[in-house]
This record gives sequence, structure tokens and C-alpha cells, in this order.
Amino acid sequence: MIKKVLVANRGEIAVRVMRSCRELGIKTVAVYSDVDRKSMHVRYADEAYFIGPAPSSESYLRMDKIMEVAKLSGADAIHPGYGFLSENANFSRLCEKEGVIFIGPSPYAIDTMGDKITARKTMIAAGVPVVPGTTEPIKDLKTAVKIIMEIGLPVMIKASAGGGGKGMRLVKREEDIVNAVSSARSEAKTAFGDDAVYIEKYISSPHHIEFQVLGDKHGNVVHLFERECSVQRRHQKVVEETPSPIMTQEIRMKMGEAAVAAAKAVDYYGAGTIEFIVDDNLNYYFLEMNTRLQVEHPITERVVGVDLVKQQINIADGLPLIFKQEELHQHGHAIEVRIYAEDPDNNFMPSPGIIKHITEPLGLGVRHDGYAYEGYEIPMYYDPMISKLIVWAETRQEAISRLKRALYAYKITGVKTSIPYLSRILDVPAFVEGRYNTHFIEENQQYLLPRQGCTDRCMDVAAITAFVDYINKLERLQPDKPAKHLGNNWKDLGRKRSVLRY
Amino acid sequence: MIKKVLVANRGEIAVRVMRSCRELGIKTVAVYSDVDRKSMHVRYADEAYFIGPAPSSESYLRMDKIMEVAKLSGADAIHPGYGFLSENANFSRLCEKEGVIFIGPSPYAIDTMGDKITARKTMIAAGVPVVPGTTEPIKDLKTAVKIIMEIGLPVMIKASAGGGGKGMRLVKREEDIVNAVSSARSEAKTAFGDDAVYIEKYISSPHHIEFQVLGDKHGNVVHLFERECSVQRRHQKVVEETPSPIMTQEIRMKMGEAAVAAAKAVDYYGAGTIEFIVDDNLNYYFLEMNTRLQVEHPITERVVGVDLVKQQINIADGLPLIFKQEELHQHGHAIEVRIYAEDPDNNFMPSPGIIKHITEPLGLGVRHDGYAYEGYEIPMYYDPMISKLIVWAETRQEAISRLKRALYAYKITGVKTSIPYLSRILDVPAFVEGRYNTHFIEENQQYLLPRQGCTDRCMDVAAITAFVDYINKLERLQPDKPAKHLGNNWKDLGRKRSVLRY
Amino acid sequence: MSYEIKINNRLSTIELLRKDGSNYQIAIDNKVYELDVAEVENGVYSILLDNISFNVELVEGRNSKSYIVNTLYETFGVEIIDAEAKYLMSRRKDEGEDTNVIVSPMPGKVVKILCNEGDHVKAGDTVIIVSAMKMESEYKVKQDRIIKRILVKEGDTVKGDQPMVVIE
Amino acid sequence: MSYEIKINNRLSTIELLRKDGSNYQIAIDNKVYELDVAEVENGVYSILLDNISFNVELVEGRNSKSYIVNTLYETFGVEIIDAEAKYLMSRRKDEGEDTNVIVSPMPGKVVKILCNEGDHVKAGDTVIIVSAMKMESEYKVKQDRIIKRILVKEGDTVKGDQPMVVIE
Repeated sequence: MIKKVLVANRGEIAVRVMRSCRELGIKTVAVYSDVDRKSMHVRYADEAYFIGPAPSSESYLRMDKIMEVAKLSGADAIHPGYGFLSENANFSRLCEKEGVIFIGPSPYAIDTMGDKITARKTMIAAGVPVVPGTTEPIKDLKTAVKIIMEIGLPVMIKASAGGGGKGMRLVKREEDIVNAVSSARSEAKTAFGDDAVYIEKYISSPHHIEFQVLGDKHGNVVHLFERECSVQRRHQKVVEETPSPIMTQEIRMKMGEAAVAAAKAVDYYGAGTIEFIVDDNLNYYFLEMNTRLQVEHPITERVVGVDLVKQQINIADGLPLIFKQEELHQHGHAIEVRIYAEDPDNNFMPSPGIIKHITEPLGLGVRHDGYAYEGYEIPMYYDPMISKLIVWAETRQEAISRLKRALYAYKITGVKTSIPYLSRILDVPAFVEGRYNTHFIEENQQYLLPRQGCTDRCMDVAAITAFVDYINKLERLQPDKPAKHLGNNWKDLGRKRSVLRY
Repeated sequence: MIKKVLVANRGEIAVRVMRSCRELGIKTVAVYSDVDRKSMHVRYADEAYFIGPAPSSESYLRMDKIMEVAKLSGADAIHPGYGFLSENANFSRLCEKEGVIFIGPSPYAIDTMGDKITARKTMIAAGVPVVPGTTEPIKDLKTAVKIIMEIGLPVMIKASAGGGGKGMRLVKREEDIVNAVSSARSEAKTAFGDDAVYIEKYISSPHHIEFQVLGDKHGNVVHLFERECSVQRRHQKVVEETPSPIMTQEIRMKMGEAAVAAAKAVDYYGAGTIEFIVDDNLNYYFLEMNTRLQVEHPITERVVGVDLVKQQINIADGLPLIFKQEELHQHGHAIEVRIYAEDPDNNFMPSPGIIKHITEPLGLGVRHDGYAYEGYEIPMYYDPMISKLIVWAETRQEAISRLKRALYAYKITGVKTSIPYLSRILDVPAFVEGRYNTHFIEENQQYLLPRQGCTDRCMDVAAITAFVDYINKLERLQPDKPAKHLGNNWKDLGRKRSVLRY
Repeated sequence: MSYEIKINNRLSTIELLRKDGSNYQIAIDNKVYELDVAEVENGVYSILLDNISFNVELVEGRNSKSYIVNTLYETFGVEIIDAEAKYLMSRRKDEGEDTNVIVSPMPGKVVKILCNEGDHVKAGDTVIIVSAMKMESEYKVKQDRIIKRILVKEGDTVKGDQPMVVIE
Repeated sequence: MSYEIKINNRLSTIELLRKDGSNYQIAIDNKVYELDVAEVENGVYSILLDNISFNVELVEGRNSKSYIVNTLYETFGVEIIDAEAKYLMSRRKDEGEDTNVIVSPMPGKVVKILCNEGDHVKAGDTVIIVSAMKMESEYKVKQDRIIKRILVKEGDTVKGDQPMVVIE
């Protein structure tokens, strides 16, 4: 039985993993870099070891140092969280070699799923649908036309040697096929000296829908239904929800079976996620597998009622899964948003800095997974995510209302955050109606602009508050003088302030 | 439709009600006393009105003032929370008269259930089981014996004129009946000059189990299953859980039907709770009805998946219930503990004061309903409850682990709290095994004593921390001197400290 | 230099031997500890000792030398005793203990005063009743005494640690 | 006495007319407000104006007269302008704007410096690249300029608002 787990990560996920360990009576070991001495995971853990300078290449990615701490602390297992070493087959192999349990999949599964071409071939062999397309470059018009007709329109033609949009053509109508192939080939020839092209099915309004799977070391695999992750900005997920608003029970079952088949094809054990690209007609295609815990795993935990980290630990411990597919059900609706230290009104510039004040939203149906606290300085070296806000309600509509209520009460000062931007997303009609795909953010820019929520009166209140703070500050510095005489004694103030840095 | 709700309460319940209002798009009006200007409910509400001095008789219990605020603010409904005016039939009547919706039951239901004798008679008429006993004084031995045989042993014999244990006899065995009745009567005669006695069924190991009900204004009533509330200290609930560890599905259904019958007997609408006393053999008897929301309502919300405050508002608005009995189910297990500002190691003395620092427990399966924040002064005029911690998990065992984990991470400084005491309860074997009744706390005193968790080494760490804080404080006051020279300049320190109260 | 430090009733000597950033070498009663001590929030400390992570919270007590210290399970009173404190302690002893004061242990409101100045009260008599948070507490004398002074009146709001009645 | 106050780009006059406990009478541009202003947490204010409850958070800016103010939906820069501030502003204008400084808007690390002191750079040229939180930001000049001084070197950690390159 696993008795002590080293968590090779930081931030909210390290704390989240440690919470489940604590519930299981397992001791936890934190590792930390230079700038993370005061980070919550160091405070929460039973033990903590320093592993190097701030840049992750010198600390959280140093397999040797982490293994050394595992040995030193007597940890019998390592949980990698997400990011850092979580999808590193060499680390999984190192653990195997050193006799420390890696809480994650086998090196073979990581390797196979980590390489896009191998993964695609493996999925085809396992009968899991992939985005239709050619695997070899096409060198003549006739073959190209034939393949396009097989795949079905629309398709994307891409130059084999290509890049930067050169030699790329989107074909939607049959009568355009010949022209498009010819012009793509000649453009490719001119640009790259090679007229070979690839052809791939074009998904015009793609949805990103993923399935959570759990597999044990005895060959059992189950899925825990889908997560809809189509609200993305620059391929970064912003909002995730489950169930997907476009899903039907029939397609859910089919996709679930495909996800289980995909996992079984690589003898998968541990928690993993099969990402699908889905079109408006609910045709679905395997995109890739994430061989680790996802950031958005809590919405599945809430709706299915399973602690995924505990399952990971039990699986790593060699225990068989405690539930069968038919025992798993979805109850209600969950949504997650990610709170980043960034300025949504200024091109999402990261906004590291010291958290001056934080009010966390609480109450019915709200889960808040964070690691920041008042006085904590969000370091500039790592992902600027502060926390994840997860809500649950009986219905999707109620979940949206609840999330708005929670965001309303969530206050952070000292750094800029994505909170106002997230609130705006929840008001976009396409989101409210559940009709959205991965183009959501670019298509709804006009709804996502900063709001003019503050009237003249509200601006006056803002100004008055600052003014009151200012005059009270003066008053405190001049205890012998009544408030109305304030404001004349700048030299005194200056002199006192130098003493007052307390 | 209700558009603006005045919440005639304070503390966590006021904030909790406002949260649901916000989710429904309903504006909220707070009322506050002298000492509550900075209380969270004033900050959270859309509007706030001052209603008088700190003692509740001069503020939160002043129906006239509260009604005046309702008129002034244009609130179309009043939510009374729990305590204060929540079970005051006159207030319900005043609302009716003034044309403001009272979010709670009719004056008739409050009156009927508020009077113990009327309630008992009404329940007997409705076929709801009550604790068997005589309603008229018995004046001779023969009748007494006959009645005892009807009720069944054990019984308690009490002097009609009695009090203070005089003329009181517990009878467990048949052969003791005659002796017990005779000696009780003669003792009663001596003590009070009257030998008349009452006889009541004695429940030797009573469980306090209550059922949540919801009724609409169209005659529909459903129950939302039970809450086990037997962990009590001086008749104050300390831990509540659902499902009850002693319940069977069959008894649950029967008790649920009895609870619905009880509510229907007084044409109940709104949220209410039927309290039962239950013996080890799961015989159940109506105890009383609470005609309001209970403190422990969140465990039902979590396990049944229903927002009870929203239901209250919709019912008050005249809407029919949106679910039928057969659509309601229990999922998993929820436990609530109440965090009080009190000193469990010093006879539970209240510990009002300023919260210096608070770390709220978060993460999977944890709900925290509170209202305190750093710098908030818990006033001495009201109930010293700081917050409620509610956890959910798939199983009871996991819920206990989760609650322990949450209590471990819950830190409050500045006031003493019941947190350590609650942690101890969770380790008591009888609690862990789910074998407990209302005698739990008195029977398990030895498990509930303060722990010697801190070793010499841990005491050294405590001392060192204080010492480090102290020497750093000195150092900050003497910026020009290195740390090793510290500790000699007390006069300087004193002089500077008077300036430094900033 | 070394200080005396009182942890509840335990008296120890404590000395800072070395400080380097957040790393401290500190001796208590001849045991030498190497610790990493970081104040993470106001009054909240994270301590690493032999890689064990401790969380300790401090609240300043009556003065800058006295603390209430919370560890995971327990609360300690810690008092740092320097020259000034020693002097004050010795002076306090000189004054003797012939007067006695009933002090409110928490903020509350005086509900009832059951004696007058000059009264002779008996052991167990309730002298004053204070209410706080819906609970009334009775303050009794333990021996036969004389009421010397009453410092509050009925209806008064009292603070924690406020003297209410002086007995003789 | 009255002050000038700048809220983002709006300039107003503000004056405290009366103060009574937490009740303030304050005039902004001749509008008179009666408010109850209470600091509930450090930098967090609860304001009641005509019984409407506002929540406002303040963070002190560059100095004690400048604030970042959060209302429900927006963030404002607020600057209180007293005699001293006016003096400094007028002096700043006298210095003219013939020098210019590229300043890091946030804490980060200097990844690359693409110029040397004395270089003539063209409009749109990238001068320096700074990385923070996995993102690299390029700082360009908007007109043809001369690099006057370089205040940082590659690999340096920079703070928010730290001058990095002086251009002419």
C-alpha cells in the first residue's frame, strides 16, 4: 500500500492532490523551487524539500533531483500532477527502474499516445474514428480528386512541404475541387519547389469534446463521460462544462465506447483523457490522448461523484477499479472557469504580483480549487493560473446563474485577473443557449469587450472611497490635529513615512 | 413575481439566502443593527437599512421597523431566515396584512405547530405516531397498571404536580410495575400533596431524526428524506448527517409518509422540518415541527440536489412544486458541523472577538457557509456561530475522512473555536461506526478531552516561532542595528511604539 | 544573548545563534535547532525543520512580548521574558495578593450585580452576572469576603479582561 | 479645503464638507453626497449611499496619493492632487519629453537585448524582449531613435515599472 506520496508539482494541483492523499491517510512530500518557499503546497504538505532555482528546467523538471528527494524522504510513489513531468515517458521509466511507483500510465502508453503519427495509426487499428485524410503525399490531380470524393467535402488541401498558409486551400463545393487542387499544387511548387499535397477532412465548426477514462492494471477500463471544452482562446481552454450541451445519449455511449477502446489499445492504466473533434452533426474523430489528470477534471468529479485522484492512487497501488461502467451516472451540470493573473482588457498580458486581498466565493454548489492567499506573490516563472472555480447545479441554466453569482463575489486585488472577462462569457447568447464551437471567442468579440458598468455616480463613489482613505491616512499620521486642518503638512508626512515602513 | 427580498436576519443565513436570490436575479435588502454595519450581509446585499441598537429585541425582532424598511425599499417579500422572527405567527400575519409576501408558512401552520399540546392532538388526528402516554392524570393503581401494559415497557412515571425528579420512576421490568407506581404515588403525595401521576413511553436510547418537507400553495407536499441530528450537546445540534446511519429504506419511506401527513394536517406550505424521536428498533414518534429553514438544511441540499431557499421563494411566489416525490433521490453522504466562537476546553464559554486570520477549507466535496472575514469582530449579542462546514462524498466513511481533512485545513485565529472539538468527535469509535444516539456526547467524554498532540519538539517549534517574530519585530524597529545587538533598547522601543499604532 | 521564554507553564532559555535569510539556528535549553522560518501571511508562519512542514499561527497577546500560539492541535501562551519583564514580575510580587479582582474573561454585558460595596459575602455567593452571546455566566466568590469596590453598573458593556468587582 | 482628483482621465474637485463617525458629506464637482463609508478589511470598503450597498477595493499605487480602485465591474486609476503633486507635475513638464524610457510593465526576465548603446534604430524595431509567465513580450520603438542607455542585461530579473532602455 502507498503510504507516502511525493507530489512533483506546485500550485493548485499540488494542493489538490495532497488533499486526496490526506483523506486516504497518506503522507505527502512537497518539492519547491527558490521562489516557492511560501507557496501553499509547501505549507500543506507533511514534508517539503528544496530542489533548485525558479526556472522549471532547474527544479520541477529535474528528474534526478526529484528522484533523490523521493529516496531521501522514503516516498513510495510520485504524483506528477499536470504539466511538468506528467507526460514524460522517461520519468515514468525512471520511476520503474528506481522502484518508486509512478502515479500515471506506463512509459509505453505515454510514448504511443505522445507521438501523433503513432497514435493515429494505433487508433485506426483499434477502430477508433480519426479525422479522415491522406497519410502519404499525393502527387497527381486524379488521385487527389478521387481521395477528396472518398473523404467527402469540405476538405483542406495542404502542401506537403508547406507552412504559413502557402499552398493551402479550403474546398467546400464539388465544382471547385479541380481548380483548388491545381492552384494549391502550383502554389506549393512555386513556394517550396514541391507540388505534393495532403488532403484532410475539414471540420467547419469544430467542438472540442473529451472523455475521461480510468483504467486499472487488470485490464479494466471505464469512461466517466464527456467534458465540453470548446470555449478556447488561442487553444487554451477557458470554460469547461459537463454534460456537453450538444450531446445526445446515443452519441455519448458511442463516444464513450470509442474512448474505452482507445485506452485499451495502449493497455492504458491510470486516469486519462481522450480528446475528440466533433462536428455539428455529432460526427466525432479522435484528436489526441492526454495521459494524465486534466486541469478540468473537477467537473467530472462533481457530476459523476468520483474523486479522480483517489482513483489514480488506488490504480497505481494495483487495486482493481471499484465500479463498473453501468454503475456510473451523470447527475446535474457542472461548469469550470480558470482564473488567471492576466489583464483581459490588455491583450491578456500576464499580471504577476502580490495578492493584496482575496475574497473567495463560497456557498451551495461552489467548489474553489486554488492555492493563493493574501500576501502571496504569484511568481512570473510559471503558469499564471490562480485558481479554478467549479459550480454545480441541477440544470445547466442554474449552473450558469450560480457561476455568475460566484464570480460576482470573487474579489482579488493586487493583480489583474480574468474574472471580469469570464463574467462576460456567461452573458454571451451563444453560450447561454449552448450553441458554440471552438470559434466561439473570435465570433463573439463584440460581447466580450469591457463593460461600461460604472455610471458617473459609481465613478464618484470610487473617487470618494480613495479620497476617504487618503484623508484618514493623513489623520492617523497627525493624531493631534482635527481632520479639517489636513493636507498642509507634507514635510511632516514625508518624515514620518520613512519611519513608518513597519 | 418576487423581484426584491428583504432578508430579516444576519450572519451566515442572511448571506446564504441572498446568494440564492442573486442566482434568481432577485434584488436583496439587508437590515442591520448598530454592531452589524460591517457584517457580511450588509456588504453582500444590494441595499442595506439600519434598524436599531445591538440587542435583537431592539432591532432584528422589531417587526414594525422591518416592515417599515420593506415599504421604504419596495421589497415585495421578506425572508426571515432561522431564529428571530422566523417562527413568529404574528409577523407572518403582519406581512399578510401589509401585502408583503412572507417567505414561510401561514400563521395557522405556525400557531398550530408552535403549541405542543395542539400539535400533538393534530398529529394524533392525522395518524402520525406520537410518543405514547397518558393525557389525563391517573389517580389509582389499577388504571395505572392497565395503561402501562397498553403502552408497553419501559415507561416513565411522573408526578402530575411534579418537578425536580420527585415522584419519578423509570420502569423496565414487568415485576417492578406495582412497586414503582405505588412508591411514585406516595412520594408524590408527600412532596406535593397530590398522588396523581402521568405515564409516558420511555425511549432509552433516543435518536433525533428529522425529515425535510416542502409544500406548495396548491396542496402538494413532498419530503426530502431524513437528517440524523443525534450528536447534541445540551440539546444543541453539533454534527448532522444524511442519510442516517441507522435508517433502512423501508422505515425511511414510512417516516417520509408520516412527515408528509404531518405537514398536510396543517395545510403546510414552504420549507419545514418534522422532528422525530426514534428508538433503537426504529420505532419513530413525532416530536415537533420546525416551521422554517433549519441550520442544517445544506446536507439535504447536497444529497438531494435541491436549493431549498430557491424552493421557498418559488413556493412563496405561488408556483407549484417542480418535482414529484418519486423524482427525488439521495446521492452519497453529507455531514455538517457547526463552527462556533467558543472554547471547548473551557466549558464551551463563548469567545467573541476579532478574527485575526482565517483560512477556509476548500476543494472537492467541501461547502463552507460562513460570513466572517479577517478583521471582523464577532459581536457578543448574537449566536456565536461562525460558519457551517458541509462535506459530501460517495460513502459515509469517505465523507468522514473529507471532513477531517477540511477541519485540518480550517484555521481561525483571534477567537477560540470548536474546530478541535469537532475533529475529536470524528475519531470517536461510536461515531465512526454510526452507532450513536442523543447520549453520544455524555457517553464519550473520555474521547472528547483535549489531545496532547504536541510533543516537546512541537512545543519548541511554537516557542521558536514566537521568538522569531519577536526578534524580527525588534529588528524592524531598529533598522540601523544588526540583529545580534537586539534586546537592549526597551526605552527606544516604547517610545517608537506609541508612534507606531498605525 | 539569551532570553527566558515561558510556554504555558514550561520555562526555557532560548537563544538565537545564527540567522541567514529565513534560516535560523536557535538553541532552546541546550537543544540546537536549524529551521527555515517564513512568515507567509500576517501572523502565519511556515516552518521547515528537518524537512517537516509545520504551520504555526501567532496572535499578539497583552503586549509585544506575549503571544497566543496555535499549532495543529493546541494553543499555547508564550511569553518572552527580558530584563524589563523580570523587573515587572518582581515588583508585582512585592505588592502581595491581599486584594482580589473579579475580571470578565470575555466581552459581554453586566446583567445583574448582586452585592453592594461594603457587603460581607459568603463562599459560593454569586456577586455579578454577565451575559455574552445568549449565555449568562455567574461569578461567585470562593471564600467569605468583603466587597471593596464595584467598578461597573448593571447594563454596562464590559470588555474581555476588564476588572468588575474588587473584593477583600 | 478642496482637492483635485483624477479618476482615469476625468479631473474633478473634491471636498470633505462634514464627517461624523463613518458618515461623510463630500462634494464632487458641486454634487453633494451623504455616504456611510466603512473600511471593513484592509483596503476593502463598504459604502452605503442612499441605502445602496457598494463594495470598493483599494490598492495603493506608486505613492500614498495614488490608488487603483476596483468597483464591481471596473478598475480605475485615482490620483489625489494636492499642492505637492501640482508642483511635481509642473516640474515634470519643464523637463520636456526629449528623453524616453522603455519600462517593463510587469515583473519578468530579460531574454534578449537587440541593440547596443549608441545604435540608431528604426521605427518598429524590437529593442528588448522580456519573458514573464511563459510569454515573451517584444518592446519596439515607434519612431527612428537612438539608444542612449541600456540599464539591464540579458538574464536580468526586472520588476514592474522598471526602466530598461533609455532612448533619444
